[in-house]
Amino acid sequence: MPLLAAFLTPLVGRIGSQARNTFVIVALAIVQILVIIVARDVYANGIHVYTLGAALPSLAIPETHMVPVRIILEVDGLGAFMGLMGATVALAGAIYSISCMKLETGQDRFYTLLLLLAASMVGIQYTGDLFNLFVFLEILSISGAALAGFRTRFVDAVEGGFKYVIVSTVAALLVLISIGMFYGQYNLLNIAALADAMQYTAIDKIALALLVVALLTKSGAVPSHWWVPDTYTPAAGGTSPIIYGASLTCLAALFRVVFSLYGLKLSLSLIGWVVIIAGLLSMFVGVTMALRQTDVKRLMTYHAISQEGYMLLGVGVGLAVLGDPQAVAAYGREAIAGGIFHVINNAFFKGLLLLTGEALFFQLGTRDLNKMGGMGRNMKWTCAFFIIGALAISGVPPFNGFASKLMIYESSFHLNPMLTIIALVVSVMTLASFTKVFQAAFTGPEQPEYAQVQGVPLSMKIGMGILAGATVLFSLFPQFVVDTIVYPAADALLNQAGYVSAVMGGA
Amino acid sequence: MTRKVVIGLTMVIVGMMLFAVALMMRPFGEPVSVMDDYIIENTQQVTGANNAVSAVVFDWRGYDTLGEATVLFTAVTAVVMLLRKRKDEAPE
Amino acid sequence: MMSKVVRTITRLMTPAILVFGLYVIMHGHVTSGGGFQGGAVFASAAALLLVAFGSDRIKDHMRIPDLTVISASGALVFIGAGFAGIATTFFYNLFVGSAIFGHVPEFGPAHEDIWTGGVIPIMNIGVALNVVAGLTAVMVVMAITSSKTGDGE
Amino acid sequence: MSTIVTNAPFIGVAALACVGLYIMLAQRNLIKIVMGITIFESAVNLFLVSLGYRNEGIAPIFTNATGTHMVLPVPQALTLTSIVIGVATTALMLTFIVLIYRHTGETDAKKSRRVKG
Repeated sequence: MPLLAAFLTPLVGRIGSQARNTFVIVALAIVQILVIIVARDVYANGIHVYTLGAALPSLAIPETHMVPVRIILEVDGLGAFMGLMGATVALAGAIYSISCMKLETGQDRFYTLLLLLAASMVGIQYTGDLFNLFVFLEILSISGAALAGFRTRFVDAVEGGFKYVIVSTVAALLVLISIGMFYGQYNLLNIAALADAMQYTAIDKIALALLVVALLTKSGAVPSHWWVPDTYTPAAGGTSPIIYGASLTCLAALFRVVFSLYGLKLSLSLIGWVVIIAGLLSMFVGVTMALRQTDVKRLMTYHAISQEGYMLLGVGVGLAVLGDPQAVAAYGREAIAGGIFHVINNAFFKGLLLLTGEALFFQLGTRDLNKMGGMGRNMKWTCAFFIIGALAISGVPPFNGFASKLMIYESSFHLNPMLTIIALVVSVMTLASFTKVFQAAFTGPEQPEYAQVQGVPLSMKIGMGILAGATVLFSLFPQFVVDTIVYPAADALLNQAGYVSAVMGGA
Repeated sequence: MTRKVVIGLTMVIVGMMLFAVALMMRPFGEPVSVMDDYIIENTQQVTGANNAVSAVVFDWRGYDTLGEATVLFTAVTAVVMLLRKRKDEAPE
Repeated sequence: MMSKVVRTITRLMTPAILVFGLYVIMHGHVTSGGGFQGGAVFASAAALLLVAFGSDRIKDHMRIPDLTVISASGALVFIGAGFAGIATTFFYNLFVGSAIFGHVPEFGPAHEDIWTGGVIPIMNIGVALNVVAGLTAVMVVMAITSSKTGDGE
Repeated sequence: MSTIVTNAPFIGVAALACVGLYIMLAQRNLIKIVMGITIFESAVNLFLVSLGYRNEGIAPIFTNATGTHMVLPVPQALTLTSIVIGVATTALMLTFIVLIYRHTGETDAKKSRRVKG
């Protein structure tokens, strides 16, 4: 089953070059359905292993040998979960793009790249092989950069794309060097087999440092956040939430490396604190920069950085106490679950906000808040979607942002109360800045030059509606969602032994 | 000035890491080769190819090559897309 | 447009390059080489033509949409070869021991035999199509762009 | 001392990587930044290939040559993959530079706003 989704996606992307819009949507919908099937399967039956090219799918290791030779796809709770996230965001973004991109040239290539980006997001999550992960990382960065620079008539779009491709190439090369280090020592490329063979030598430590730096850079946490606003802000049409989803995918790849590859064999509290500090800095810098912005989308991207901080905080707390089973049971598991839950929540409501920002730009031709006003009357739907997203991101109680943030607050409080206080302050600041956007854009006196502005076209509404619907759904049943999909993902991270033995056959 | 300091620091840190790895890595020319020995011994029977590199590229690790072809395809699409003629440009 | 010497030598060299590229592609599973390398050799012929004759003449013969289609279909051949073994697993090498490319050599030193390798030669061809068309498309596009802005050539 | 001699290829790779990294960080010309990345990339590729070398090994291809004491095939395949990927990214980066040049008439990072490598 998992195989089908995983390799069907690149295939669909390939045919997409000659296809029209409907085909793209159908393809993404199929992917979505397959991903859901895979996820259900994984949650019901545990980790899936599929060996490409072997005589039997389940035959991971050749009989006479102790190590996996072929490439293995391995889907566990986290992979299924993130695949779900990526597919949903991609679907919404694609539907949104249909009417948004009508006026642009080069559409069929645009959709091809969009499909490839979606495929790579799923591919990264489903692979069980380090080098394969690198390959998909490259697909992701190339298609992401091209989409970011799609509007070649704007110089900032081109520069954003250029920065993205430089950053991701360097990050990918660092990943490749560390892959080489592993290969040189153990002659293995499979994540599970490597985790099994890991000696935790000095070289492994260096490789870990390189991997953490590279993947944090790529997901845009603070020490290297400078490329994020430049890339997202000018990104075309419905692509900015998808590129954002791609960053989150890199974040998940980081979790996979730290938990599944290194896992219990190293004393993680140091790495945990590094992640926590990166998270705190991201939160704080992101939100303070956001308060100063007047460009709608730029403001939102700074919030994206700040929200990423929450995820890092949650997972970092879990990481810091990983060596201590009692603490894990008491609050570590909840912290990780909170972080992961925040990932998917964020993908939905932040994607929604980015889309509304893009809708404003689409209709008004400007992203400057000072020039807007009174849009609430003409763009009712956009306004409603914006309110949902803004409330959710600020963690106002009935919404899902509150649910996941609460989990992070509670658990980080156990480790160090200061963390919780900073997180709360950031949350309040987030609310403040979105109130500002709301007032500037949707209420207030109507600007005469925008009196003719109509509501957005139908497909953009549908695109936003999917994400808004998902947000509301998650808000209504947080407990159900957490129990069915979030905790399995968190447990999958914690259960390194299970991940290993699924491939190594309990060896 | 700060820029130079940052560059210097990065260089020192990364350089030290790289040279440390180079020195600590197992001796050159004596690789650990569990997986590769298996491939060398079984390539001809399993894949029927005499060129082990080709066999690895297309058979043992075919999925990687699929990704690689996709990367190339993606880049080509991207380049063609980015350098497309724009509507506002005069058609020569 | 380069001088006459360059153009004449290009005319002479191009067929040789193409034949050599074809050899590298077709013998990829027997001797060193393969789809990527052969494809690159093939594309170098296109590069030579581009340099020698200038982008204005070349772009009438190599049109971007065609190249994209070739590139995509090459990739499709590759995936198709992967799917051929779907009954067992994706990328299962179906043709080993069958009529097409099915000879199985003994372990150890072997003579050249082009009918080996199972599905690998087919994949080689697919990849080669992908690479040739892709690289050529990139070069043509870049050449056209730079000659238009007036700083190319 | 003996490690320095035996591991000379790895040290060479590290030096090459440092050169690439320095160019990447210190240069302001966009094309030179891309060159730096390419050098860094070659270093990584060389690293991968050198990992697979076995003393006295022959190319991992079964021809008329005798012997089955071969160098490892997997790193060669990985390097092949990463070279192709490198070509792809380089093409994309150069494309972006062409576009930036078209807009600003500059390939200097400082003059065309703050593009940092």
